[in-house]
Order: sequence, then C-alpha cells, then structure tokens
Amino acid sequence: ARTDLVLGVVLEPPHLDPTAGAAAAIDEVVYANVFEGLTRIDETGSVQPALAESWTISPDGKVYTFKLHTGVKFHDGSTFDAEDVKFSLDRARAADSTNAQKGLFAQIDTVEAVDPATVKVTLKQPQGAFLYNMGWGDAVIVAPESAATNKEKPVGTGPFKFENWARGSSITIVKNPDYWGTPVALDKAEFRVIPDPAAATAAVLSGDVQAFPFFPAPEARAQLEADPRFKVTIGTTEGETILSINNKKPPFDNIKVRQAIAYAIDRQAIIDGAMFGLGTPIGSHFAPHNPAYIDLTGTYPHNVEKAKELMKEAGLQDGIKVTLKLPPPPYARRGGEIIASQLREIGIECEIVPVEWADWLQQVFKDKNFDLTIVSHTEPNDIDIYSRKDYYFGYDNPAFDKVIEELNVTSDEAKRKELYGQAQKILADDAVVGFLFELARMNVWDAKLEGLWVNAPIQANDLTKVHWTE
Amino acid sequence: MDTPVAPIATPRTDDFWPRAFANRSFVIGFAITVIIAFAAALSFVWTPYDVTHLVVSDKLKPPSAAHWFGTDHFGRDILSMIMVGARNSIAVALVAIGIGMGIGVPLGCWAAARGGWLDEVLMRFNDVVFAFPALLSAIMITAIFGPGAVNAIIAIGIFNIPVFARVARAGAIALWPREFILAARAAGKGRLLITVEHILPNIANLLLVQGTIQFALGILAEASLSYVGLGAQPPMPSWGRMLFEAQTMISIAPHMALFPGLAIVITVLGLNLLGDGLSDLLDPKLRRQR
Amino acid sequence: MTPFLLKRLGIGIVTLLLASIVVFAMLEVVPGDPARMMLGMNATEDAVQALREQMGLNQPLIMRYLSWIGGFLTGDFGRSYTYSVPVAQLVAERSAVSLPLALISLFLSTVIAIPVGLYAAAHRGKASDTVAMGASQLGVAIPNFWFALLLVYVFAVALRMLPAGGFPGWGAGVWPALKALILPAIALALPQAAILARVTRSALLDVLNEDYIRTARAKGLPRNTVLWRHALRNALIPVFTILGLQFSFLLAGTIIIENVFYLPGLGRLVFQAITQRDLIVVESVVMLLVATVIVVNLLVDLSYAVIDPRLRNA
Amino acid sequence: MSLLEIESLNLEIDGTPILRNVELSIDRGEIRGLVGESGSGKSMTALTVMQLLPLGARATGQVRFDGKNLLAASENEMCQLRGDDIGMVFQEPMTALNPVKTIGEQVAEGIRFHTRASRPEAEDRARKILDRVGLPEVKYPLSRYPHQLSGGQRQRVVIAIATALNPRLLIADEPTTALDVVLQAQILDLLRDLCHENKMGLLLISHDLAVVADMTDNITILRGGQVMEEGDTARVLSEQTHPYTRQLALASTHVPARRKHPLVQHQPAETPLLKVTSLTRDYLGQRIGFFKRSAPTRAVNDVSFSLWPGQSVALVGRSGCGKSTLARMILALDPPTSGSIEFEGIEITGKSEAELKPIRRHMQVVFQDPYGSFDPRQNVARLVSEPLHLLQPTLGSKERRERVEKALNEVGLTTSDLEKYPHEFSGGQRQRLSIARALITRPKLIIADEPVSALDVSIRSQILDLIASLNARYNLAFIFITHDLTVARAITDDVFVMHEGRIVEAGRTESVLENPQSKPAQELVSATPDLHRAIARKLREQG
Ligand SMILES: Nc1ncnc2c1ncn2[C@@H]1O[C@H](COP(=O)(O)OP(=O)(O)OP(=O)(O)O)[C@@H](O)[C@H]1O
Ligand SMILES: Nc1ncnc2c1ncn2[C@@H]1O[C@H](COP(=O)(O)OP(=O)(O)OP(=O)(O)O)[C@@H](O)[C@H]1O
Ligand SMILES: [Mg+2]
Ligand SMILES: [Mg+2]
Repeated sequence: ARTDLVLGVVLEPPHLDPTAGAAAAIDEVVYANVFEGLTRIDETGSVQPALAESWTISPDGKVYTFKLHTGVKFHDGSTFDAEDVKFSLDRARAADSTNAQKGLFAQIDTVEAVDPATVKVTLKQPQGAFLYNMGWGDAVIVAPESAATNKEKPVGTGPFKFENWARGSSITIVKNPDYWGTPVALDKAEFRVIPDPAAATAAVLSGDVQAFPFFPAPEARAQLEADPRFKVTIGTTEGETILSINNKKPPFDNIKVRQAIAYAIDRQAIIDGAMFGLGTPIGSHFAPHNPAYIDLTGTYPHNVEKAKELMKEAGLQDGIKVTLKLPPPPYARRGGEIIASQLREIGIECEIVPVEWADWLQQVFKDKNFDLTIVSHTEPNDIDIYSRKDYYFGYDNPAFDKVIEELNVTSDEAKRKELYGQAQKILADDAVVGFLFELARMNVWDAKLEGLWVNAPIQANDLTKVHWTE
Repeated sequence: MDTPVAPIATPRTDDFWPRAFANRSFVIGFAITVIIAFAAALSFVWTPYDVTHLVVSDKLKPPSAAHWFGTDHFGRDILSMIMVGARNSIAVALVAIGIGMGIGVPLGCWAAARGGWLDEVLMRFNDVVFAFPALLSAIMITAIFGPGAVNAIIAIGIFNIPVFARVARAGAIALWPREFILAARAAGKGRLLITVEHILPNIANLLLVQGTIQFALGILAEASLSYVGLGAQPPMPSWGRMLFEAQTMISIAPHMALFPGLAIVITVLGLNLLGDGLSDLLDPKLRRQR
Repeated sequence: MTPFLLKRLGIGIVTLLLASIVVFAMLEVVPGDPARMMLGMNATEDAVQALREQMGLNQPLIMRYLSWIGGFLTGDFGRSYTYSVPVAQLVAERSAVSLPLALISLFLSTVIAIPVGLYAAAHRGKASDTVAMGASQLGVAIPNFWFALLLVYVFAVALRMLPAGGFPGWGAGVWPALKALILPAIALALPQAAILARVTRSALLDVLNEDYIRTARAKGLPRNTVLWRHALRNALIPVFTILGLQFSFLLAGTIIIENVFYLPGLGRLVFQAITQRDLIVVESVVMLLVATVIVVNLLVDLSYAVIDPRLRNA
Repeated sequence: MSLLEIESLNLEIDGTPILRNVELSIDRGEIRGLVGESGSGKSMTALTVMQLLPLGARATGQVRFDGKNLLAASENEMCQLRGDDIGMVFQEPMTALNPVKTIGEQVAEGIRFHTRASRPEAEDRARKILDRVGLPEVKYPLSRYPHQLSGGQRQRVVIAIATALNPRLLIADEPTTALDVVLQAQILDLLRDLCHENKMGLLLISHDLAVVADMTDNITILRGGQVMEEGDTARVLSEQTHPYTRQLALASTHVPARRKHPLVQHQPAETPLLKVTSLTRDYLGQRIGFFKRSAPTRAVNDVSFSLWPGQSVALVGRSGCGKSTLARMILALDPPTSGSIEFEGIEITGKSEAELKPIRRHMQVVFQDPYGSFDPRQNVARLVSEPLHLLQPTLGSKERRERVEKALNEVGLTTSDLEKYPHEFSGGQRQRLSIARALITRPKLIIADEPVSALDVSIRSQILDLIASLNARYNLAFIFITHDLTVARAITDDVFVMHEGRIVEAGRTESVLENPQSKPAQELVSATPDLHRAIARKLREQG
C-alpha cells in the first residue's frame, strides 16, 4: 500500500508554533502530528489522554495531578519530562507571552513538577473545561531548547517529524521512527497550500492532492460525489456562523430591530445559496451535534411581514442604511450578498464592505467599528464569549453572565447541560446576533484512503490513523 | 499639384464617414462598441431581471428562453448582470481615462512647450510611475483605501497618466518646430495659447486613438482587479467578479464563466478594432499606403 | 556610452529612492495591525503589544524608514512578520519560481510573435495576414486569467496531461518543475505574444515604406532578403521597446496567474503579504520589482545603441 | 535597337490612370532628360522600368530593355537586372541609406549578390567605386555609417551603389533636388563622367529645365502622364514649338517687372528699419560626457547689416550656412547669443512676448513649406487672421473679417475661400494665403524664408510677381532667403552672401551676381544652372 499522502489545506500557516499564533492553519498541520499536549481531543470532541497517561482531580476541583508517559523523546532527541510541562505552561501564561489563547491558562495558579513523570497543576478556582483546554493546540508541550525556533522548525513529541517547508507551497512531515506510541502508517505527508477554491477543485480532480479535508468549494460536491475515485463526507465543525450585530450602536440597541433582522433572515436560502446546502441552521450560539444543543431555530422563523412590522414599531419604516463588513471566506462573502438582499426587503439597505482578515480584526473586532458583519466562531464551546466584557458585539446581559459564571464552576454534566440550555435560550430570545448556521465540513479524499477525520471538533488534520487500503 | 505630404490628418469631416464605412476594422469595432454601450445604457432603465434580487431556488440554470444566458449561483439572471456589468466596466474605464487624460495631457503638453529641465523632471517622474507594475500598485491602492469601484478608477487612472503624458508630449514635440507654430509665434501668441489653439487640436487624433487603446486596457484592468476582489463591490455586478465566482463552477455551470468572459473579450476586441480603424482613418501616412 | 550609462544609472537610483518613499508611505497608511493579525481574535492586548515591540513596530516612522533603507543598502531586507524568516530568503525562494516563469513566457511570446509578425508583414493584405492579425486581436482581448482557467480545465482536468497547479520545487527535478510552469507560462505568454506580433508587423510595415528599402530593392536584392537583412533590424527598436514594457506587465501578470495556479512565486507572495499586512515583505518585493523594471528598461535602452549606430554617441 | 524602349506605356494605380501612352527611348551612352511639373508621372515612369511600382499599380504596353520585355519579366529576372544592368539613384539622400548598416556593407551587398564574389573581393570593389565617386578610403572608411556623412556624401554613396556593377542604364530620379547648388553641380559632374566612361545610358529626371538643358542630349517633356514633346534638348528648348514647353521655359526664367529700389546714401543719423549688429548665435554642442559637451556650433557669426524701408534684400548661401537661424533671431523666435537687433531703433532682444507685440505687427514672416505653415485644422478665416492678435485694441469680428477679405483680395484670392481649409488649395494658392497672413497687420518688413523653393516653376513665377508688386505698392521691405540665385536676381535690390555663419559679401544684386568677389560667392554663381546659357552652349557645341 502507498505510504505517502498529499493533503490540501486552504490556508498556509504563518509559522509552525501552535503556542504563538492563533491561526488554525498551524494546528491543521502540526496538531497531534508533530506536537502533543497533556491531553488531546479526539474526533468526537471528547478528551483523551496524550502525553499524560492519566490524571487525578482533587475533590475541590482545584488540583490536577498528571501522570506522564515515560520514555518520550522530542524530535531533536531530548527527553520529555515534567520540567518540559512546567516550562510550557508557565511560558504560555507569562506576562510577555505571545500565546494567542492566554485565556486558556488564566485559571492556572501554579504548575509544579513533582517528579519527572508527575505534574501538579493548581487552579485559582475550579474550571470545568480545564482538561479540555489542555487538549488545545495552544497548550501543547514544547521543549525549552527548541521553543524559540519552533516557528520555523517545530520540534515536538508527535508521531511525525517536520521535514521541510517550501513557503507558499507546501509543508512536508515524515514518520518519526522513535515515536513512543503506536507508529503511524504513513511515511510521508505533504500539506499543500491551495487557497483558491477553483484551484482546489482542479487539484483534487487531477489527482494532485489525494485528500482535502475542509474542501473550500461546496459547489463541487455533486460532481465529486458522482466520481467513484473520491469519497466525499460531510462532517460537523464548531463553527457557528452568525450575522454579528453591533448591539451597542443605535438602532441595533433596540431589540425590535434585532428581532426584525432575525425574522428577515431566511437561513435555508443562505445555506443553499452560499454553501450549496452544506450547513445546519442554528437558532442560537451552539453546535447542533453537541449533546447540550436545543433547537431554537423556531424562535424567529422567516417572516418578512413580521419583520417589517417590527421595523415600523421601532420607527424605522422608512428604512435605514447600514454597512455589512465581510471577511474573505466564501460563507461570509456569498452569505453577505444573500443577507443584503434579504434585509433590503425590510428596508435595511446594506452597503457591502469586503475586508481582509487584518482589517476585520482591526476595524470590527478591535475597534468595534461596524454595523453588521458575518463571521464563523470556530472555537469549540465558546458560548461564553457573549459574557465577555467589551467583546465586539457589545452584548451586555447580567442574567446571561450569571449563567456563564455558574457554568464555570459546575462540573456536573446534567447541570451543565441545563445551564447551557438556559444560555442558548437567552441569546436566542434577545436576538443578540443573527444566528445563521453551523458551518459544515466537506471532506474529499481518495476512495482508497482511510482514517481521516470526518468531523472537526477542533481544527486539526490528525493523520495518526490514516492509511491506504491498497 | 495636389496631395503633398500632410503629416497630420486633415479635418475633412465631410468624407470621414464614407471612408470609415469602407474600413472593416472600424465598422466591426464601431458596431460592437455601440452595442455594448447601448446594453450598458439600457441597463439604467431596464434589465430582463432585477440583479439585486436573489432567487436562490433558481440557481445555476443553464441558458433557456427565460434566462438567455442562464442564472448564477444566487439565481440571478446572467444577461442582466452582464448588462449592468457593462455599465460598471465602461464607467470605470472611462473615468480612469478621464483622469489619465485630464492630468497626463496637460503635463505632456507643458513638458513639450517648456522643454529643458522641466521636461526632464516631468518625464522622469513619469518613469517612476511607469516603473511600478501597474496591477501591483492598483492592488496596493485598493488595499489602502479598501476595494471598490471608485478606488479601482483611481488606481487605473493613475497609471493612465504617464501613458497620455508620453503620447501628448511626443505629439507636441513633433509639432513645435513646425512652421505653422513658428508662424503663430511670429503672430505673438504665447505657449499656452498656441498649445490650446494649435497643439491640442492637432494631437487630438493621437489622443483619441490612444484613448481607445487605454479604454480596452482599462476594461481588462478593471476585470483583473474585480477578479482578485478589488473592483466594484456587490451588489453591483462586475464582469471580473462574475468570472471569479464562476471559477469554481466551471464544470457544473460553464455558462457562468463563458458569458462574462465573452463579454470582456468582445468588448476589448471591439475597442481595439475601433482604435485600429480610427488610427488607419486618421493617419494620412497609412492612408497613402493603401 | 559610459556617460549615457551613468546618466541612466543616476536616474534609476533616483527612481528607486522615490519609489521607496512612495511604497513606504503607502504601506504606512494601510489599515490593519500586523501584530494583531498574527495573533488573532482571542489574543489579549498585552500579547499584541509584546509582539509589536518585538517586531519594532513601535519605533517612530522615520526611524523605521531609515533602518529599512539602511538594511536594504547592507543587504539586510529584514524579517517577514508572518513567516518570521529573512525576507531575502523568502524573496530568493519565490524568485526561483517567478523569474523562470517570466523568462519562459517572454521566450514563448517572442518565438511565437516575431515569426508571425514577419510572416504577416511579408504577406500584407493577403488572407494569411488577415487571419494572423485577427487571431492576434483576439489574443490581445482575452484576459489571461480567463485563458488560464480554460487551460487548466482542458490540460489538467480533462486531459490530465499537466498539473493543475502547484510547484514541486526545483529540488524535485527540472522536468517536473518545468511541467508545472508550462500552463502558467502559456497563459501569460499568449496575450503578450499577440501584442508583440502586432507591433512586429506594424514596425516592419513602417520600415518597408522607407526609402532605403527601395534602394535595397533597386540593388536587385529579392524581397525576402530585404525583409531579413534590411527591414528586421530597423524594426527591432519598437519591438524591443514593447518587450521591455512587457516585462513589467509580465511581472504584474504573475500576481494573478500565480494565484490561479497557486504557484509559490513573488506575485502571490506580495498579494498574500498585502492581505496579511506583512508590510516588510511587500516593501521589499515592490522595490525588487521596480528595480527589475528599471534594469530591464536600461537594458532595452542599451540594446537600442547596439541596434542603431545613430544612438551610440547620444 | 535602343537600350531602353518604352512604347505606349499606360499605368493605373487603383484604377486611376497615371501614365497615358508614354513613349521614351534611350541609347547606350545617351543622356535623356525627363522633365515635367510635380505629379506629372516622372517617378512612376522610372519605377515602371525598375518594376518597383507601389501596390495596386498596373502597367500595360511595352518596356523593353535590351530587347527584353520588362513588364512580362518575373520578379527573379528583375532581381537579376536591378542593380546589375539597371541602377537607380533616388532624390532623398538623407533617407535612401539604411541607417543601421555601414556604407561598405551597403555598397558591397549588391556586388556580392550579383557576382557571388567573396566578402573581401566585394569590399575591395566597393572601396574602388567609393573612391571613384569621391569618397576615398582614407577619409571615408567602409565602416562609416550613413549618419556620419553629409547629404552630398550620402548621395555619392547612393550613386556608388547604383553604379557599382557598371550598369548599362542608370536612372536618376531628381538626384540633386535636396542638395544645394554647389553640391548639385558636383553630383551632376560625377554622373556625367560615369556615363561617358562606361557608355552608360542615363535617364535624368528633374523639374529644373536649366539642369536638364545643361546635362542632357535629348529631352522628354511630361505633363499629366502624357508626353508633350520629345527630341534634341537644345532644339526643343530653343525652338519651343510646343506651347507647354514655352510655358515651362518662360516660367523658369521669369523676372517680374519691378522698379528697383534706388540706391540712396543714408545718413548715419537716420534710423534704418532694421539694424543688426554683431549678431552671433551658438547652438549647444552635442553631449559627449556626463558634464561635457562638444564645442558649440556657431550658426551665425558676427553678422551686421542695415535695412531701409522698402528695400528688398536677398540672403543667399549654401545649405546650413545660417540663413534660417538669422531669420529666426530677427523675428525674435530664437534668442541670439550676443549682438543686438534694432527694429526702427528699438532693441528687440531680451523683450517679453507682451513687449514684442507692437514690433511683431510690423514684422511678419512667410515660410518655405506652403503646407506646413498652416495648421491643417483651422480654416482660412482663422489662419489668415491669426496675426490680428497683435493689434491693440483688439478688433471686432466684423472688422476682422473685413481685414481678412482685404488681405485675400490683395493676394488674388476671393472671399469665397474664407471657410475652406488649407488642403483645399493648390500649393501656389497656399503660398498666397501665407503672404496674406503676413500682410494682414500691414507690416513694414516681411521675412521670407525660401518662400518659393517648394513650388513648381510656373507657380513660382506667379508668387514672385506678387511679392514684387507688394514690395512696390506698400513700400514693404523684404528679406528674401533663398539658395536660388535666379530668384534673388529677379526680385531683390541687394544681396548678402552668407558662408559658415558670416556675411562674406554684400552689394547690389546685379553686381554681386555678375562679378562675385569672394570665393563662396563665386562658387555659388558658377554652380547655379542657367537655362539660357546652357542652351546657348549646347547650340554652340552642335554648331
Ligand atoms: N503610391 C501611389 N499611389 C497612388 N497614386 C500615386 C502613388 N504615387 C504617386 N501617385 C500619383 O501618381 C502621379 C504621378 O506621380 P509621380 O511621383 O510619378 O510624379 P512626379 O512627376 O515624380 O512628381 P514630383 O516631381 O513631385 O516627384 C501623381 O498624380 C501621384 O499623385
Ligand atoms: N536647433 C539647432 N540645434 C543645433 N544646431 C542647429 C540648430 N538649428 C540649426 N543648427 C545648425 O546651425 C547651422 C545653420 O542652420 P540654418 O538652419 O540656419 O541653415 P540654413 O542656412 O537655413 O540652411 P538651409 O538652406 O539648409 O535651410 C547648421 O549647421 C545647423 O546644423
Ligand atoms: Mg518624383
Ligand atoms: Mg533654412
């Protein structure tokens, strides 16, 4: 059987250190392949042991004691032990840290290397998601010797070693013969960067790449499905795609206007038009595949008349002009055109302003200089963003904040589920933003290839189980 | 004792049209240009369908009686979009030429009239602008000011300036030593007056021909910019963006790429033919060779 | 000769200096913070600040310009914000794709265009001339990105003869690398060839009207001999001018074509760098392109002197 | 059997008849002149023989060279003949040579093609023939490029190319029209010698009767594509039996009836109309270094003279001697390097355009090229009224129109011409327009820079009449720039002979022309062809 693989990715990572950048593209290459954390997140989204063989949690939920695997070596030959864990976690939460997800480590009070194979982490307060957090790419364990150079030459403990990066083109990793765990089937894997949907389609059709998880051109689905050479799967993601509304800015501070928008949106048309049918409508900020999900799509069903009435009640029957800032992905650009057309029917005239990610982060996310925008929030379980102070959509509801606070200190599953339900409901009722759909993940790969993830609880291309059938 | 060498076209307007209609390039080019311009003008008052109204359920329909050129991925009528897109392309290219001419021609004439160091400085400045790969600079300009038709116009317009400056200067420099200019100077006319009264009318043909060429290039440039997402923004349709959007659907809806592509090719072709025809008609040197 | 060269060199340097100011100033006003861009949505403000400090973005404008220019002069082009590798290395890697691409397409367009132009001029007014010029009109009118799409679907997707895009790198062998450049080079070369063929033809026709062509014919030289020995060389000046201009078009054209074929070339590098606010890369690449254009134009000017003895002591 | 026999030759270009029933023959060693006004078909006749006609031309009839019908010859056969048996020299020496090839290459090329000689052999022959035409190797090596030679030298190269293989027939189509008289005489001598040496037939095309009379044995007179008269040169030109021949002969020797400006002694206290003192003009040398230029060209060197109202003077001299430059400085179109120009006692150098206005209205100009001196895009009314711009206060449109009409009348044009454009006029009419424009402000001085050298002989005589009458009627002073002494003699009182930027001789026209003192003046006078003298000599020779 073949032992090589060319896998298409849309975005090229800016560098390869997952602890120093937000880009999902980094994790898509190195997560689970090159770097490993104490825990890892599997295809179903549940937490699995990784470098930590097992752990115990103190009854007050504040102290986690991790038992580490022994005999683990970094790719440069240095040994992995508790000191590396302490170094990694301390580095990530240091004041001058450039870790993009510093929040993950915010609750950590101290990290202590008890012995080479034991680490004790003490939290400031109990945190339900701590083990999950430790499974993020931003929390992988790096060696002090190589931490500084990981950006160009990542050195981890994973089953693959970094080999080469032809910038702008591809990144190649090869099998790590000294891996501590189950050896992988592939000898070599190349991540080829193909940002352009048309080029991606051509590359897949011509066989240049044999797998393209998160394929960027849903319009090619029917064509690819009809071709026996390929296997096409539709998986879930953690991407809640929303029409973000600047809640602080009039007239959107008026719930009637937000409700009107909610009524005006025809989610199915957006999914059909922008995503060629790929995506699940959502009524609140929660992933439908999550056990705690409740279907709230009926809160404000598509109803133009109702929407117009609400606009009238808000005193805006003469219509308003707003801007709709759209980042580059097709869900935003295409979805934006459809939403603009739908909002036009209730008198909201959208000026479409396409922005690059850099501008979006600056103008929308940081300066909060926007009316409407479309974006997919791809972090898992991130409903808590609505409680963040000063978050870009400017939502402020003490009732909601209380639910989130409670969630943070609750570890009982049933209770958590209930709280999640409450939170979803509050957001839906308040029509905080226009909840559109959960981003689907269309994967295409060679029919003879097995072991790739269908779903993406986190953004990663875990190649540890990938193999050719002939 | 007739037909001495006339290095500059005669203003014989009375026989322009008969001659023009005997010129194949001109006739084809003119016809295409008129049709496109008419389609663009018509789109202001009427299009088969509303291009801002999306009927997602009608998406990707192949050409039919109801939609002559089919529909796009949002169910919009492609013929209507091409008509409105023509308006956009023409407007962008025209205004860009206006900018190029409006600044370039006076600069070129000034350089030619003054000569010396001013000429040198102006032309060096021109070289600087020329040295920037135009598309790259257009991308930078739109990156700064944001994408949109207006910025595309500015970006394309700026790069028309040196072109027109060069053409105007070359034409004017050839005219200045001519005897009729000397005669005008002997009549006490200053540089400005001579430029306005004698130079400009006599380089008008050159500029007209260059104008059609730049027009065609402007349409291509606008298409390229739109293609990389920096041209006119939705809901305003543009040919380049239509092509961009069609890219991924070539195998499922080839008509989406075919028609806007043809629209660009035909328009540019028409303008080039028109320019060719015009330069044949207006250049007496060529006329004599025929 | 030398004073001419000196003067051109001086002008070239001034042009570059002006260009550097323009580029730097332009990018200064580009909105978007490269540090924020690198860290993403969830990054805390102090993490961003720490990175800004690290990247030297907090220094005053003039200092940054001077240190950039100073670095330039000493061959230090700085470090890419996004890739955090030396820009020089990045540019060198990318040039290994773009330069061959531009040269191949220049070569292609020249070997297609000059014979076609010669043939059409020699057969002026005949059917073959009309066909050749009609085809060239079409060639000029076709946007190269559209043509590229057609090529990909015919040769890569339908016939599976050539790769649809990507670049294996010269390390993978010369042939695979060249194969990856064939379609992009054709897409780039076609419109250029069309223009060049037209220019060649009309320059030749102009020359063929000159008195000295009549003199040559009066010597008894056959038409073709006159075309090759007397006309072609005189027609080369406009042809070279266009070739020089085309080079800068080719460089710009690569921006789009490299995107269509996802080739890791300079064009895509700048485009990407602009969207990612990797300003230092943009600045360096633009300067490099401007310098290339200046050098190419200088070469074209020098070629004039080689072609035409009247220009040798100008 | 003659060397060349043309019988009932008809030529059409794109359906327009150009030549009708042309008959012409040349024997070995014979020099035949082909004369006629511009457009009469002289060149086309020559090109038919060479079979180098423009696209769309169709010739019928007989053109036999050595008994071989050229009209039926294939292109290959013609290639064998051209350059080997038939050579041709064209009018314009400046453009007749390929600028990117050395003269050696260009001369040797034909030799190699026809004789299959090796390169060194061919170069050797080229060297010989160049030496023969007066370009000795030591001074003019084969590696020279055409731009490194003067017009006369280039014409010698062209002749070298045409005669390199001792052709049996040489066709020279106005070989000297672009050259000045001194060069013209040299080139004509050269052609004559070559003919005699090799028993070569020569077809000499010219519009200048004097040249033809001097050079040729037989003459053919062409008009509108038809042969008017043909025969022995001396006989045809002396008997002038055909009316057209007489018309041509009269026109080319026409002297307007005019009252000579009296020779008066002016007092030093009187202010002359124009006073030029030590006028000098340098043109910057070519740039030869980054900071260096070659030595400047001194186009006008320390020129002084005075001009009195009503006086008509000629400024004559060889090409490039500085005549036009001097004219431009007087017209304040070009700043002098040093010296002064006073018009009616007022210094004009260094004045601004506005200050010049009152002076300009009294000083107008007529240029050589009757076509180029008009903006093709303006109609007569605008063109002729252009100098009215100089009048203060400005005139109303009615007055302007009256003035224009009056000026047109004065030059013999009608008011119906007001709306026409320059291209709708003949060359002579255009030159009249040009004079009308100069007259419109009622100037006291008109500077005419070669105003008739581009005109056909018949039209030239009309214009000379007009100038003479204006000179008399309005007491207009004229500075008449010309290289043609016949013209100078016809209408001027005094003459200044210029040479290399200086005035080398000045005096009453007749006396200078009859009895030149300086060497340049002598050269000029002796080189100027003269119809009567030539005929007289011919007749004498024939006995
Ligand atoms: N290429 C051409 N196409 C059409 N008509 C032409 C062409 N060349 C010349 N003619 C016409 O042929 C006629 C004869 O021209 P030709 O050149 O033989 O005159 P010419 O006697 O040599 O005059 P000149 O003294 O001005 O040289 C003119 O009426 C001219 O307009
Ligand atoms: N603009 C110029 N720059 C440099 N040299 C010039 C310029 N104009 C004229 N000359 C030179 O000055 C000299 C005199 O030129 P000018 O035109 O006055 O001669 P001319 O007597 O009118 O000759 P022609 O009879 O040929 O018209 C020539 O050697 C010429 O080459
Ligand atoms: Mg002639
Ligand atoms: Mg002169």
